[in-house]
Amino acid sequence: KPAVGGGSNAPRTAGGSRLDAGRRSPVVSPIVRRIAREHGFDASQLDGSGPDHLVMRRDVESFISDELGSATAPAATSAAPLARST
Amino acid sequence: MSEQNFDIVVLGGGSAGYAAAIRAVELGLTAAVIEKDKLGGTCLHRGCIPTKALLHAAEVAEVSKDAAKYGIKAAFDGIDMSGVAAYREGIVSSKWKGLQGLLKARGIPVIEGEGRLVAANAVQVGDDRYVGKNIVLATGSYSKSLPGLDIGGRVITSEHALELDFVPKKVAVLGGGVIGVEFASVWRSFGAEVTIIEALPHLVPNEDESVSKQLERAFRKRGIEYSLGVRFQSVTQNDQGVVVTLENGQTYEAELLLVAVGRGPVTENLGYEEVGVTLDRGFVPTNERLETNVPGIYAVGDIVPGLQLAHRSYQQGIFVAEEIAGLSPIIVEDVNIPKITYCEPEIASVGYTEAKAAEKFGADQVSAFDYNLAGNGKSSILGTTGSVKVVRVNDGPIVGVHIIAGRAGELIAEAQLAVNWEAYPEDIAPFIHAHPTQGEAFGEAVLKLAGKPLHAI
Amino acid sequence: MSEQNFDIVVLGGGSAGYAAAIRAVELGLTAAVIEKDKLGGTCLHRGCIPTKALLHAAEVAEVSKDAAKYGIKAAFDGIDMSGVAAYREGIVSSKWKGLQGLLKARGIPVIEGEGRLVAANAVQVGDDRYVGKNIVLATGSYSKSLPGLDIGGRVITSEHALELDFVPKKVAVLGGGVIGVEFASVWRSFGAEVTIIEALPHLVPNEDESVSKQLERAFRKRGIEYSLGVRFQSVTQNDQGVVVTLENGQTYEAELLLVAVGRGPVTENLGYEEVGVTLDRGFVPTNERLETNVPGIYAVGDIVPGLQLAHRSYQQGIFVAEEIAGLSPIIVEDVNIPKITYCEPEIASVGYTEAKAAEKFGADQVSAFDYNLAGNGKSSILGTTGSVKVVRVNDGPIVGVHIIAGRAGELIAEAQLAVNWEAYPEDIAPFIHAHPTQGEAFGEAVLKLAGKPLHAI
Ligand SMILES: Cc1cc2nc3c(=O)[nH]c(=O)nc-3n(C[C@H](O)[C@H](O)[C@H](O)COP(=O)(O)OP(=O)(O)OC[C@H]3O[C@@H](n4cnc5c(N)ncnc54)[C@H](O)[C@@H]3O)c2cc1C
Ligand SMILES: Cc1cc2nc3c(=O)[nH]c(=O)nc-3n(C[C@H](O)[C@H](O)[C@H](O)COP(=O)(O)OP(=O)(O)OC[C@H]3O[C@@H](n4cnc5c(N)ncnc54)[C@H](O)[C@@H]3O)c2cc1C
Repeated sequence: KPAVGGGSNAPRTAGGSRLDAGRRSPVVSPIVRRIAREHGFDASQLDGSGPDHLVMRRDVESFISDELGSATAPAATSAAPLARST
Repeated sequence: MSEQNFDIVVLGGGSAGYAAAIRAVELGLTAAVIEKDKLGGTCLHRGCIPTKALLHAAEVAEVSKDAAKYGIKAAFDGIDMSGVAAYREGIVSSKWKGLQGLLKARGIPVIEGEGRLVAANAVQVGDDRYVGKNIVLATGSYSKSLPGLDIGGRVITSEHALELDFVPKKVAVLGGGVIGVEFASVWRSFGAEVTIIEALPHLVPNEDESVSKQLERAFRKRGIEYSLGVRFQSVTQNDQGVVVTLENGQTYEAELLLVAVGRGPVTENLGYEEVGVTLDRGFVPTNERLETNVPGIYAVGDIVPGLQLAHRSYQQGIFVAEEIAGLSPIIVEDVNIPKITYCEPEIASVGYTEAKAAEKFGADQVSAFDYNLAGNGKSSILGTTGSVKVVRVNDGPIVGVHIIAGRAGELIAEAQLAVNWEAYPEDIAPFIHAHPTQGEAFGEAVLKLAGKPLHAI
Repeated sequence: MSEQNFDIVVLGGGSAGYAAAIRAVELGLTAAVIEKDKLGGTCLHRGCIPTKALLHAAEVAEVSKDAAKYGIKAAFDGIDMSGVAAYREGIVSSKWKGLQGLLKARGIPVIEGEGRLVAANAVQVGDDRYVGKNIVLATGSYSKSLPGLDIGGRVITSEHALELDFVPKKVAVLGGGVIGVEFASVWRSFGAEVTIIEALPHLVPNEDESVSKQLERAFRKRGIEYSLGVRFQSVTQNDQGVVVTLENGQTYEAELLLVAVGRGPVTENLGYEEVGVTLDRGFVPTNERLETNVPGIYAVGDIVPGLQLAHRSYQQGIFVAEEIAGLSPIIVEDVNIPKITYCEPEIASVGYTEAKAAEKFGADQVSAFDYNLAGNGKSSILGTTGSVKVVRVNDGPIVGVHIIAGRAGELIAEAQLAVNWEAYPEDIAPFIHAHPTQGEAFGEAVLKLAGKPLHAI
């Protein structure tokens, strides 16, 4: 069994993390970042359930369903992919 | 007797070691690399690069033999092993030169000599002592054998196999893992009769079973023989060749026996245990941030239990430098690291096999679709067959991708991002792959899993 | 005189049309496809597939010629054009059979015959009327010429060029875009002398300028001649060949002239204007949801202004079916659709060129890094050179990727995801590409843009 790792894709419960404006959790998936952005918050303000607080998709999705009371669709079907004006 | 001080002293200048040093100096740290042989290590000199040169020569041979199928008149006339060697050596030496230049430009001293860990913060090379605020162990691996199976004469390892100046008429390969099937593939293309002996029930036993089975079929068609599920017992050799005996009494005669049963860690007699570093069957266990049980001593690359791959070594080297610099890099689990086997047809995979995904997430929680390349235009044009299997969690992310096909290796990059970024098939579906590419097969499998197949039912 | 009713009537059975029909029936709608020639259209019968077969035959020829470099003894002995034709036709006919089976299995009627739009909700074929709640126009494109340049005799288009049963000794190609450079590349590999005539200052003028320049260098090395920046004036032909004259008086003699100056929309005399569909220089303008000015009439594929690519056609076909079904699919802008040019070396790109990105985001807001494949092990092994350029917005996403190299086509799939998902280089950086692959070059460029180059300075 490799020394690194901890089953990041497992549907572990994400545990009701709240937004914290002072927090800077790591986010590495642009999809995860976008789902959060489309729901009006910054994913890095969640306390991620991945290794080292990495914000996983499940964290964003459970925040949305628990706190915002809406279901998430896969990111791409929810909106046009870009508003590319910087 | 001199002493020099660095932020990081790296023992071993292979993929893992030099990557750590490069990243360290980028972050403003000082680093030195201690290397007893050649910078670049196994991968550059005895591993990835020279084997892939042989495999490309094998591909050229196959293309030449098959040219008429495509309307090209070409007469294949055998292998010129000195030409193959010149090509292989040319690639290795130019990459080696480039790598040396890279470290030089970065101002990283590469200390020639055999190092020994003499304290939790020091490596000794001859009379000289290199003291580091942190130590990175990166001493790599060597070709293992089995108990009672002596390497020598006609019983060889991959190091020797790489440098053979002739094509054996008949060769036996012990081990149907990556290295075994790659050499089997090369030798077959070069005209040898090849038999692979694998104790487990399948070739490439770490891959998804459907991939193993397809490889077995493809190898059988290519005339590569194999024995599966029966263990090796013994080998004898004389002037004429070797005789390999399996536990069931079956024997195989050949000119040579390649032993490709795995790679062991290079950790013996290097002072590791004396300084207090715990070893586990020779490997160096670490925490998930690659630190050993001795604070300040890290381990990277093939000596760390898990996948033995050059890009994992790079990743771990970079990770450790960033960790020491306080950057808290993210962890990439072994399962999410892509693996390529460069035999013909190639195999590429990332994430969980279908069986492992079912185990992990529950069989009723996962779906898989295996897109047959018979439906893929570009693969037909290339004359290759195979499939792309995508495994998803239902209403969840893609957790595994398993490909077998000529040129499959390049197709795994996209899958690596999908798996590591937790993409759902629905996220990828709107972005139709360029036509005609082999990558479309991944697209078709994904479309199917998203409930909207295009060129599939 | 019969009348049949469907949810969707699709006029034209090319990539765009059949994709719309397939997606429609998946969504529970009824659909029919009207096709006057062969299901599959340009791409399958006269475009993507047969050209890529020729290009692969060309690759086989090159490999055979170069075999000695890799230590393989092979004597190249010319091209057997009837063998090439058999190979090409074999691929096309097997894909055609597969496609017919696919629509049949889906229960989609394919009506043979020339259709004409006769009402906002009806297409007429002979005596039969096909009424649709929605109509999808998908009549595709044809090879254009220039004013005063007549096709015929030794002045040919790609349709004719595909089917040539000989290799011309000397050939002129008018147009240095995708189709022109692909045929130039094939013919050169088959032994012809080739000259490309392009009015714009560069070959493949829609690509990043650095890619165009590298292609020009590579073509020059291959002995492909070209004239850039001077316009075609006239051509004369006789029994011996053609003489092409440019506006500056320069003349070129050749056996044949291939006219590859673009593709025009097939929209004339099909009833479009009579029913009120607005045309713009023959193309069918639509809103961003692909509906024409007539409600209920949609247009997809090459007749819609923009990129003319098979996978854009698939995407638009799927999009329109989903739109009609009320699914509100996401829009993919043309700039984010990958493009591949399959000449040798191949070109693949997605997103903005460096120049366009500078225009759009401000020159000081973008950074680019062009990783030279001289540093990429797998490319050296394959004997190919080139580069991978990645363009990012500073502190922002990757907005363009531009690749030139042998086998570049497969490398764009990953870039397509990165660009469409607005990935930052920092998002990709932790996931080190499998070694040794050509895809590592994209990884290296990304690492550099993330401020942490590995095999680069
Ligand atoms: C035949 C073969 C093919 C392979 N193909 C691939 C492939 O295609 N893709 C892939 O990803 N991986 C491949 N691998 C695996 C890859 O080569 C290894 O994973 C990688 O080289 C591990 O890197 P490392 O830095 O941990 O160790 P190594 O590359 O083994 O480097 C360790 C270095 O440490 C030096 N060293 C050891 N002890 C000392 C000491 N006491 N003092 C000083 N220096 C010391 C050694 O000389 C060596 O240079 C292949 C391996 C083999 C054998
Ligand atoms: C030489 C060449 C190479 C190409 N290579 C590539 C490539 O590698 N990759 C790529 O992505 N693209 C490539 N293309 C472009 C690609 O072929 C087109 O983008 C694609 O075929 C467009 O699809 P479509 O459905 O819009 O039109 P088409 O494929 O042209 O299909 C239109 C169909 O409508 C039918 N039709 C027209 N009028 C009527 C009517 N009145 N009644 C009934 N049927 C009618 C036609 O017979 C035809 O079958 C290439 C094109 C050419 C010419």
